[in-house]
Formats: sequence, structure tokens, C-alpha cells
Amino acid sequence: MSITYLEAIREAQAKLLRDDDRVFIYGQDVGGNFGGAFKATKGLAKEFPGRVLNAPISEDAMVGTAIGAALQGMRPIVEMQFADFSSIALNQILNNAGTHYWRTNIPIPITVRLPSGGTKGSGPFHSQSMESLYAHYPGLVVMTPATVEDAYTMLIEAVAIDDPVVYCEHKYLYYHLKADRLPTEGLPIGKARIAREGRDLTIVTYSAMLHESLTVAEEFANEGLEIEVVDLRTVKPLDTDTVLASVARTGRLLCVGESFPWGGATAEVIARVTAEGFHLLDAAPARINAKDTPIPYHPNLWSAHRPSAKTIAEKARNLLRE
Amino acid sequence: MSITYLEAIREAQAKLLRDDDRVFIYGQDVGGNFGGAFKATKGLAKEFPGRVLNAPISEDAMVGTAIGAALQGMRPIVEMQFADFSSIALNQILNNAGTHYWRTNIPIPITVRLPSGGTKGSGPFHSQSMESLYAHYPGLVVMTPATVEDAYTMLIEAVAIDDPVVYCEHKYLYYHLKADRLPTEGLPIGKARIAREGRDLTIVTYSAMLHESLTVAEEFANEGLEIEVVDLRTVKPLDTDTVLASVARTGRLLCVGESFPWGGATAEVIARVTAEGFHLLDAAPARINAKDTPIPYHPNLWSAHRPSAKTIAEKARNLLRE
Amino acid sequence: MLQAAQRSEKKTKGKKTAPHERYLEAYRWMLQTRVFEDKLASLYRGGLITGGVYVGRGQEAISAACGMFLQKGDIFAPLIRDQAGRSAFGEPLIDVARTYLGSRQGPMRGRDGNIHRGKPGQGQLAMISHLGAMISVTVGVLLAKKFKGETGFVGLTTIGEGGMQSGATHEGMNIAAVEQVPLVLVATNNHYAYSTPNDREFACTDLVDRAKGYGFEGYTVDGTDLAACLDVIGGAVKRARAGRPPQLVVASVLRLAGHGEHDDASYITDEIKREPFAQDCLKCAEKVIVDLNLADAETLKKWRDEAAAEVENAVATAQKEAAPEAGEEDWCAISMRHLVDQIP
Amino acid sequence: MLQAAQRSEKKTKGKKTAPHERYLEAYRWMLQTRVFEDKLASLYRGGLITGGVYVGRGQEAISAACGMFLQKGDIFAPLIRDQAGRSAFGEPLIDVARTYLGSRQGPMRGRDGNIHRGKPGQGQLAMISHLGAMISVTVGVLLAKKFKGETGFVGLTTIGEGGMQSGATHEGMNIAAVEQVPLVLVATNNHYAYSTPNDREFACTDLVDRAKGYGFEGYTVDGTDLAACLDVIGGAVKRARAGRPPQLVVASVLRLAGHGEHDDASYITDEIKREPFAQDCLKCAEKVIVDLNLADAETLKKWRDEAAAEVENAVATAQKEAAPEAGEEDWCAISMRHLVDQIP
Ligand SMILES: Cc1ncc(C[n+]2csc(CCOP(=O)(O)OP(=O)(O)O)c2C)c(N)n1
Ligand SMILES: Cc1ncc(C[n+]2csc(CCOP(=O)(O)OP(=O)(O)O)c2C)c(N)n1
Ligand SMILES: [Mg+2]
Ligand SMILES: [Mg+2]
Repeated sequence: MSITYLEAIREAQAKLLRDDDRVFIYGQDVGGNFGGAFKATKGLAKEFPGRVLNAPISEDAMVGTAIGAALQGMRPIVEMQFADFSSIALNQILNNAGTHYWRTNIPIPITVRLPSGGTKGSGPFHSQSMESLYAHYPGLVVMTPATVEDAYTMLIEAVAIDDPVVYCEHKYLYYHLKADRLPTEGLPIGKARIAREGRDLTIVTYSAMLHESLTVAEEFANEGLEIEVVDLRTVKPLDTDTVLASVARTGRLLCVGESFPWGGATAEVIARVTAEGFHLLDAAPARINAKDTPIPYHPNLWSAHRPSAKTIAEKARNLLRE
Repeated sequence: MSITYLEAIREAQAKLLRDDDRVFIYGQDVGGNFGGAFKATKGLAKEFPGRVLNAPISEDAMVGTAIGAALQGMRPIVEMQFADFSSIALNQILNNAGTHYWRTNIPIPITVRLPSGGTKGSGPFHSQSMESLYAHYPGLVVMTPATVEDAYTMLIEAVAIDDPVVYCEHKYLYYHLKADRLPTEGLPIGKARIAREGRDLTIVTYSAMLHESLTVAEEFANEGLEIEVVDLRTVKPLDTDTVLASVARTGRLLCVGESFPWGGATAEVIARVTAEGFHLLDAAPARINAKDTPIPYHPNLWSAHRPSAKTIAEKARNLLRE
Repeated sequence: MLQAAQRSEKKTKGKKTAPHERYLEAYRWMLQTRVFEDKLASLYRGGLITGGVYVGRGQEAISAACGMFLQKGDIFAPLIRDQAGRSAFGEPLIDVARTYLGSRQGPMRGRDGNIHRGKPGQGQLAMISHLGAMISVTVGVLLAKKFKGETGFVGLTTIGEGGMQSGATHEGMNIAAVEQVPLVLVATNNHYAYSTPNDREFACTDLVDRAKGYGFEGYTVDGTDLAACLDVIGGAVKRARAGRPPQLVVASVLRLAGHGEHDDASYITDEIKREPFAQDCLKCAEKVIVDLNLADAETLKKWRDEAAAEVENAVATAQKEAAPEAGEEDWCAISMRHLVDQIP
Repeated sequence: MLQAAQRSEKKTKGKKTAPHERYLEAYRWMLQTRVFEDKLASLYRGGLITGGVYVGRGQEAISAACGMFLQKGDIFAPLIRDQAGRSAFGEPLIDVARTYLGSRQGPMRGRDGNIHRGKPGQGQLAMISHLGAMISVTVGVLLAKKFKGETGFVGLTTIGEGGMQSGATHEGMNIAAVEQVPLVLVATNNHYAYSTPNDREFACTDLVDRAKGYGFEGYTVDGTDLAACLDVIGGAVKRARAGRPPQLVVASVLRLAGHGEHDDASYITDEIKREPFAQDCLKCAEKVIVDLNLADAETLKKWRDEAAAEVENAVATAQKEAAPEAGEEDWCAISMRHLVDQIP
């Protein structure tokens, strides 16, 4: 048997609906026989009548509705059709869900699924990685699963968490990533994972960039250079300890993210490592992100806009030379 | 004569309306005899009939309308009543204004004024500093003036810039900051300013935190410790060169910002300085931001939530000890 | 006799008189609110309240009516000018005093202030400032109740004519109708959004004309007339409870105060102050009570004194209470402690 | 005879027949669009187009009519299913082919694709995906023209029944009415938003009922009937141009394709396919032309051949053109070079 990242997301939701009658799914086109723009809810409306509901094109109200339902004890999962459209719901996510516990002592257990990241030909409005907007504000847990196993267990955990979770699933991984089976358990939420051990350089990354980074690590291994790759799994909370421990072993840090370059997860990792582990560093920490322009449509441009094994390798090589 | 930060903003707008008939102001309550929630447009509707227009409570459409008018050759200034409400307009700002030049080769010269930052008793929804959300995305210039002079010249420049500008004006500075006269010229946009020279530590900051930082610098000067204070003025573009040059002089870096701690301007400065000036640093770079919770209403909590001269001094002292 | 509501879209026959007891009860909430808010305003002027004070002067009738028909299990999501409704719904005055005065013991514990308060566990949602945002949240609560098989409940939420123009209001109203939840939306046109008059807010003849476009049932009411408010809002709540489509009630009044107590409202024109909707609903109700002899002068005075005493008591209590202290504060934006991000 | 539009809110007398020349011109835009979009779909199936292909099959009549009445100086802000209107407005086929095929010479230079194109300098705005966002932008352009003292212009923008539910649409419509700009909003109810049928989108009887609540004038039209489309949209454009309030036209059709060409649309029910609004507007127009003998068979064939040739030509040209290359790209999101942030 083989299961994709996308199927894992579907299976997690099936399990959640099966095991917990507080769970329902709300989003555009998730219901009927259709099962969502990416089929992440395929078959679920039929299997769980009345619990997988099509929403109007009203992202603000979709999240508002979920917040209300959560207040009433439900565990809603909101599917954005593309992460990019969550800009319309951002106010409800940041200012309503994100502040509610602080204000009232009552947490809001909603999970907002954001089909994120680039695929070729998707252009400026269907390719965005928005984790850094959500992580910047207080009150949210922001997940960025990079593997089939994490896609599955972390989504289950997301719904179990009493606080609002922004779950960034990567569209490129939907079909490209396969596993043999679904795990029964994952690492605890908030723990980063050493995806590959190494001693010469630490790459800290998450989501689709994990795989580009692992490719680079394999390539370098042929030359006897061992890159340690840390998969953050959640960018908030961010597991500074695991990152620091890795940098302590390697002395070198490269952060890789697919989102825009100003601020965001890679800058945050560097700020933490340099604050707490300055003496551990043998060279200047580096980062690589997408370019500071909207995400281009054409594959030629798109593949140059985001980091790739090639550009990561280049940076890594420079870093190892220092 | 003495002129406040707020008056400078009003005067800049008066000058803009006077000198350039492409300029108009659009925002809630900016018109009539009222002149805006903070009086930043006081008297302008009367002086410039038909050019200072009250908008409905429709932030998305306010910015959309400004974009359209800009396309038609106008130079709109949009006033958000509070920065916090720009969350409703974020989609138009990031995805429409911010991408337009890249997509079509036609820039969108709008200026969105965000009354930003905390004052006591304003609470979670009337105190936010949102520069980091806007700077993260491509396509925008993000200004954060910290002085009366900059408030004035930078707003005039903002409107002259062909690209969309998010102009973050700090509400605490509105009345607290006074200057003798308005300048005729300012530093070029994109240049940071050495607000105070020093040799022992560089504080990089912007907006209201400049003044807390300067207070600390004065205090330390009594002890013979000279802090150099860099006022970024714009967080995007961010003047890495000036910051690096300062760190080259002092060997120590502390970044101070009022917004939330994850990601954002302070992390960005650290990532840049460590990437390009790692060897310049004699100690781990540090940062201080607001706490990672919504901004509290009560003055006791509010003043502990944001950085203050006291907490900045503490951090600075630790850093100087290293 | 008590004047009945005018209904714009549907003409219904029904009782034209609210029961006197209900009228008097509502009046007492109005009175208490007026006394309380006058006190808050005076504390503000005395520098004893930080931030802002936002009162519902002139809107007490409509607001009281909003609270009067809600029962245990119902949901109330009030906004800025809803003190009377909040009280009628069950919010103790001490909660308000504590929130305004920043007492650590208030429902918001000094973390949020003034009108930004609620007890969601008891059905009173805590508004965020962004106007319109609470409508879909109310819909969500009602939807969840439906999921759980509860019946006979309603949710009532309020908005100003200004807030009606926000995208969130539109999306929330539409979803309410799509999901056919028992929602009552009471929109009070007090003719200003802060300083902005109606003609810069919307261009339809009457906001109640929005109802049909969502599949709501729409009614208008003279917000200066308590009996009409009770009649129309009571009717809307009843219909929502009975499973009719979502209800929109548009009330007409004038805001008889500044936007907040910092605002002298000098932009409010003399002309509009002479409009019938500019009457003070509290005085109108008092006149009805006196004219119809529903309560004697002594009783009225007793009520006023009682209200004053309650208000003084609440304020005095809250004023004695400790303010929150930063050092004792639990600086955690999420409830699950092991997931708190430890930012160095 | 050509069937006239049904108007819901206002009954007006007027010419019931569009002039034949106009009808035939519109038909030719429809035809060219159909041929072109069939070609795009087949290129997509052949793997020659990256991303998606979104066609207006079944909506060509309404879309063509949108383009037909606009003049130089007018503004058109089309959405996904508006090829016919774009062409009628003046967009050359080569722009479309270049955008779909990612040619560097296209108006979007490979930076954006498919329907995300425009030439704002020539009055055709470039949509962003977020539905409803272009309405207020169109309002802004019109407002600026008003500021500058221009007269006699209009702006026309389109939306689906799904997009009507977005907050941006609401805010944009309201602002149009407040500012009294000459806007025509054509909302096409093609009975699905992607896979979602009307009953999960809105709950009013007819979306035209929204008009009154904004102070728009509202009309409905049978989108399968080209003459009706020309009549109603022509009328709306005329009224807007003459200074009447903003106009809402709600057209009824069925989307006769997938949401995009990747979508087999198997969720579209057989029942709905039998509805009168499910007819193919192109076939209906052809039948009218044949029945009324507006053009002979030979002419029709000639038109079809001409359309095919134009389409082949545009596609062949674009296919020969160079793709954008990353190395030659100007990676700048802002126009003022000295303000570009140099991120290390
Ligand atoms: C989305 C949003 N924009 C701006 C504001 C700032 N604001 C607070 S109250 C107010 C006026 C509200 O007017 P209305 O809805 O008519 O209510 P009223 O104050 O008249 O009761 C404004 C603009 C806000 N709260 N939310
Ligand atoms: C705000 C927003 N949310 C979601 C989407 C994704 N999306 C693209 S087209 C579409 C369906 C649009 O339906 P409708 O408005 O009826 O237009 P139609 O496709 O039927 O012509 C959706 C949901 C979007 N473009 N914008
Ligand atoms: Mg009002
Ligand atoms: Mg549709």
C-alpha cells in the first residue's frame, strides 16, 4: 500500500470525523460528491452526512462561523480553497480567534487548513506561503508538515489542541510525497525533527523545502560532507532547543523557507540561534527564501523564484567554505 | 512656534493637497468639520472642498477605490482609523496594490496611513503595529517615521513615490513629540539615520521605540557608555548598510521594536547583520519586542507588554557585559 | 395608547400593546443604564477611566428590548451601545464597572476594557472592535446548537448603520440565511457612524431593504418608542425561535451623545436634532408611564434611587479592587502551556 | 422575433429588438470565443498549457453584451468567464494566447497567466483572484474620472453568483452607490460556484433583490438569449452613462463546462441540465440567425472559418515566441529602483 500526503490529510479528517462528533468540516466545495478543490475531503460528505459543509465564497464568515461553533464545543476544520484566500479571513483568525483566550480565558479550538505553497503555473494568487503572517501574531499554533506521516498525525493533533491552529499543507507535496503506511503516533507538537543527521552544516527548514534540502544533503554526502537537516514541523511554537543542539554539533546554519524573504520564519530562526547560540557558530548564519516579488506563473520563472536544491546547494557550499 | 508629530502629518497633507491636484484623502471621518479620529485632517475638507472624503466602514473597498483612482492618475491617501482595522484591507494592500506593478508594469501610487502602536487604555484592537505584515510581502514601501520632521517629509515623499506606501504613524507620538519647525528637506527615503552617535553598542529601532532607546542612551552616557542609536525610518527598504556600518563601530547590536516578537523587523535586522556582518559582532545580537500576547488594555499591563526604557536598558546592560 | 411599531415589509396584525409589566421592566433597564452611563461619563471626565467611554444614550429602548426576549440558552452578541440589553440579558453591573475601571476581578481582568467584554460561557459573546465580525461568530454558535440537536434557541446580535457597510456583516448575514439559523440582527441607524452622516454611509432608501436580498425577514421600528421596540423585537425573536428565516430589525434613533465621551459631537446638526427620531426614548417612556399612570411618581423616584444606589455600589466596589499587575500576569496567549512558543 | 429581456424590478417599454448588425457582431464575438476556448481546452488536454484553463462556455452572450456597449474611455473589469466581452472590448486574441502560453511578449510577460490579465492603461483592468476585489477598484477609476471632470463614461465589471457573497463585493457595491459613479455590475448566476450549487451560496429568491438594498437599479436577464442580453446590458450601460444610479444586471445561465478544464463537472445534475437556462446561448443565437435569415449558411460558415483561422494564427504565433527566462527577468516588485529593498 502507498499513501500520499494528500490522502493522509483526507484520512486524518476521516478519522477525526469518525472518532469525534464535535468535528465538522467547513469550506468551499468540500461537500457533495466533490470533496474539495484538491479532493482532501473526497467522499467524506457522503460518509459523514451533515458534517462536511459547503461554504459560500465568504472566508471571513467561514472562520467567524467556525469560531462560534468552537465556542459551543465543536471542533471545526475550515478548509481554505487556497492559502492565498485566507487573506480575507485574516482578521477573524488574528483578531478574533487569536485573541479570544487572552481576553476571555476561553480558547477557540479551530483548525484552519491552508493549501499552501507553489506549484508550477499557479501564479501570484494560488501559490502563497502565509505561515509568517499568522506566526507573527500571538495566539495561534502554526503547523507546516513536511511529510506524509506529519501531515496525518499533526492534523489529528491540530484538532485536539484547544487553541486555534493554522495548518499549512503544501500543495506540491500533495501528490509528490508518498509513504507506505500511516503512523499511529508522531513526534509531539512543538518538537522539531532531525530529518537527517550530519556534522558539517545545519539546514533548518520546513514544509516542501525539507525535500529540496534533503536532496542537497544527499548530494553533499557523495562528497563526504554531512549536512544535518532539521524539519521544524511547527513554525510556532518554534523548537529553538533542537535547532540549537544541531548548530552546536555543526557550527553552521542555513535556514531555508519558501515564503517571501523579509522577516518570517528564516529570520526568526536566525534571530533565535544568534541570540542563544552565538558562540556555537563558526560562520555567519545564512538564509534562503523566495524572491521578493509576487510568485510568477511561468514555470521558468517560478522555479527560479523559490529556493531549489540548486540554489540551496550553492548557499550551502559558500557557507561550508567560510 | 512648536509643532507636534500629528500637526506635521496634517501639514504634510495640507501641502500635498495644495501642491498637487492629484492628491485626495479618503477615510472614515476625515471629512466635514471633524477631520478624523485623531484630527490629522482637521480643516482640510473645508480648505480643499471635494478632496477630503468620508468613507463608509469598508476598509477593503477604501483601498480598492484608492487603487482604482491611482490607476487613473490620482495620488490617494487612505487614512485607516486605526492601523488595526487595516486587517480588513490587507487583501487589497498585499494582493492588489502590492502585486500590480509586477503583473502589469503599472505601479499603484497610493499611500495608506496607519495610526499605529500603543497608547494606554487602547487595548488589543486599537494598539497594533502592523509594519511586519506589510513588509513581509513584496511590492510595498513601509515607512515608520519616528520624528516630527520625518513624519512631515516622509509623508510628502510617500505620496511622491510611484509605488504603494504603507505609512505607519505612531499614535503615542502624536502629541508627545514636538519640533520647532517643519523641515524643507529630509534624508532620502530608504536611508536610516544615526539618531545618536556612540561606540559601545548599536541600538537599531524605529517609530516610538526610538525615543525609549534614546532615553536609555542618555542614561548610559552618564555612566560613560555611549550607545549609538539607528532610526530605520523605513523598515522596507531596510538600510542594511547604515546598520552594518554602525555595528562595525560598536561590535554590539540590540534591535528594538514595538510589534509582536515572532519574525518582523527586529528579526529581519538581525538576520541581515549576522549574514553580512557576522565578523563585526563582539557579542550575540539581541532584540526586544512586545510580548507575545494581544496588547492589554490596562496601563499596568500595557506598559509591561511593550519594550520600555527600563527593559531596553536591562537588555543593553546584559549585552555590554558580554 | 402605546404606539405600535411600523413594519415596512410585512404588515402583521397582533397585539399592539406590550404588557405593562414588560414595559416597566424594560424601562427600568433603560433607567439603570442611563444612570450608570452618566456615572461612567462623569468618571471619565474626572480622569478616573483610562481609554474611552461609549454610551448608548438615546438607544436604551432598542437595546433593552434586545435583551428582554432572550432566555437561558440564547445567545447575545452586543456591540458598543448595548448596555441596557446587556443588563436585561443578565450582565451584572459590577462586570461593567470592573471592566471600565480595569479591575483584575472583572471578566476581562484588565486585559480588555470598556465595551469589549463578555462571558461567552453564559451566552454573551465578547465583541472584537472590527465591526461586523461578531455576526458570523453568532451564526457559528447557533449552527453548533443545531448540530447538537438543541431547539427553541435564538441568537441576537446588534450592529450600527455604519457597521452594516462592512464586508463581514454581509458575509455573516448571508451565511445566516444559507444555514437558516435562528438569528435576529438588530441594526440601529442612529444617523451617524462616529462623525459620518448617513449620506456618506449608504445610498439605499432604507437599510431594511437589505433584508430581502439575503432572504431575511425585515422590519423597521421607531427606536424612540419603547413599546414599538418591544413589539417588533419581541416579534422578531419569536419568529426566529419558531423557525422562520433570520430576522433583520432596523431601528431609527439619533445618537444622543458623542461617539465616545471624548467626542463633543459638534457635527450633529441642529436640523437633525429636531427630527422625531431624535427624541430621547427614556423621556418618551417616562411620559407614557406617567400619562397612562403605569407607575406613580413615588415609584418612579424609588426606581431612580435604586438604580443610583446599584450604580454607586458597583462603581465603589470596582474602585476598591486591585488593578492587574504585570508581574503577576500570566502572559500566555494560548491555553495549552506546553505549546507556548518560548521566544528568547 | 428576438425575445426581449425580462426585467424584474422595473418594467420599461423600449425597443424589443436589438439591431441586426449589433446582434450579428455580438454573435461573431461569441463564436470566436467558443472556437478559441475550445482550442485552449484542447491545448490544455494536450499538456501544452501550464496551470488552468477557464472558459465561458454558455456565458458568451452575456459576456459579449458586456463588451459591446463600452466605448473608448470606458472601463471594463472582467473576470474568469469573459472572453467574449474582453474581445468585444478590444483585447486582441494574441494577448490571450500569449498569456495562456506564457509568452514573454504577452501583456503579463509570463508573470501571470490565463484569465489574470489586462491592460489597465487601455481601460481593461487586470483581475486578481480574490472575488469581489475588482469592484471597488473599478469604482475608484470612475471616481477619479469624475474628479477630473470627465463625463459620459461608464465602468462595467462582472461577478459570479458565488463572488456576490464576498465581503469585497458588498463594500464595493455600497461605495459605488455612495459615490454615485456610473457603474454597471453584471452578475452571472451560472448556478454553480465551482461545485457548489445555489442553495449553499445564498438564500434570497433572486440576487437582483440585492439591488435595492444598495440603491442600485436592478434588472434580470435570460443569459441564453443574446437579444435580451444586448437589450438589458445595453440599457444598463445607457442608464449609467446618463447618470442614473449604479446598475445591477443579474443573468441566468448554466455553466456549460467544468469550473476549469481540469474539472469534469460531474456534480452538475441532469435535472438542471434540462432547465431552460441550461441552453447553449451560441446555439440559440445561431437558431435565431437561421430562423430569421439574418445571415445565410455560407456566411455563417465563413465566419466560423475566419474565427478558426484567427485562433490558429494567434496560437501559432504565441507558441513560436520565447518563454521568459529567469536570468533575464527583472526581479523587482516596485517601479522605483532606488527604493528596492536589497535583502542579503
Ligand atoms: C472595521 C472597522 N472599521 C473601523 C472601526 C472604527 N469605528 C468604531 S465605531 C465606528 C462607528 C460605528 O458606527 P455605527 O456602526 O453606525 O455604530 P454607532 O457608533 O453609530 O452606534 C467606527 C468607524 C471599527 N470598529 N471597525
Ligand atoms: C475570495 C475568494 N475565495 C475563493 C476563491 C476560489 N474560487 C475561484 S473561482 C470560484 C468559484 C466562483 O464562482 P462564481 O462566482 O459563481 O463564478 P463562476 O466560476 O461560476 O463563473 C472560487 C471559489 C476566489 N477566487 N476568491
Ligand atoms: Mg451609527
Ligand atoms: Mg457561478
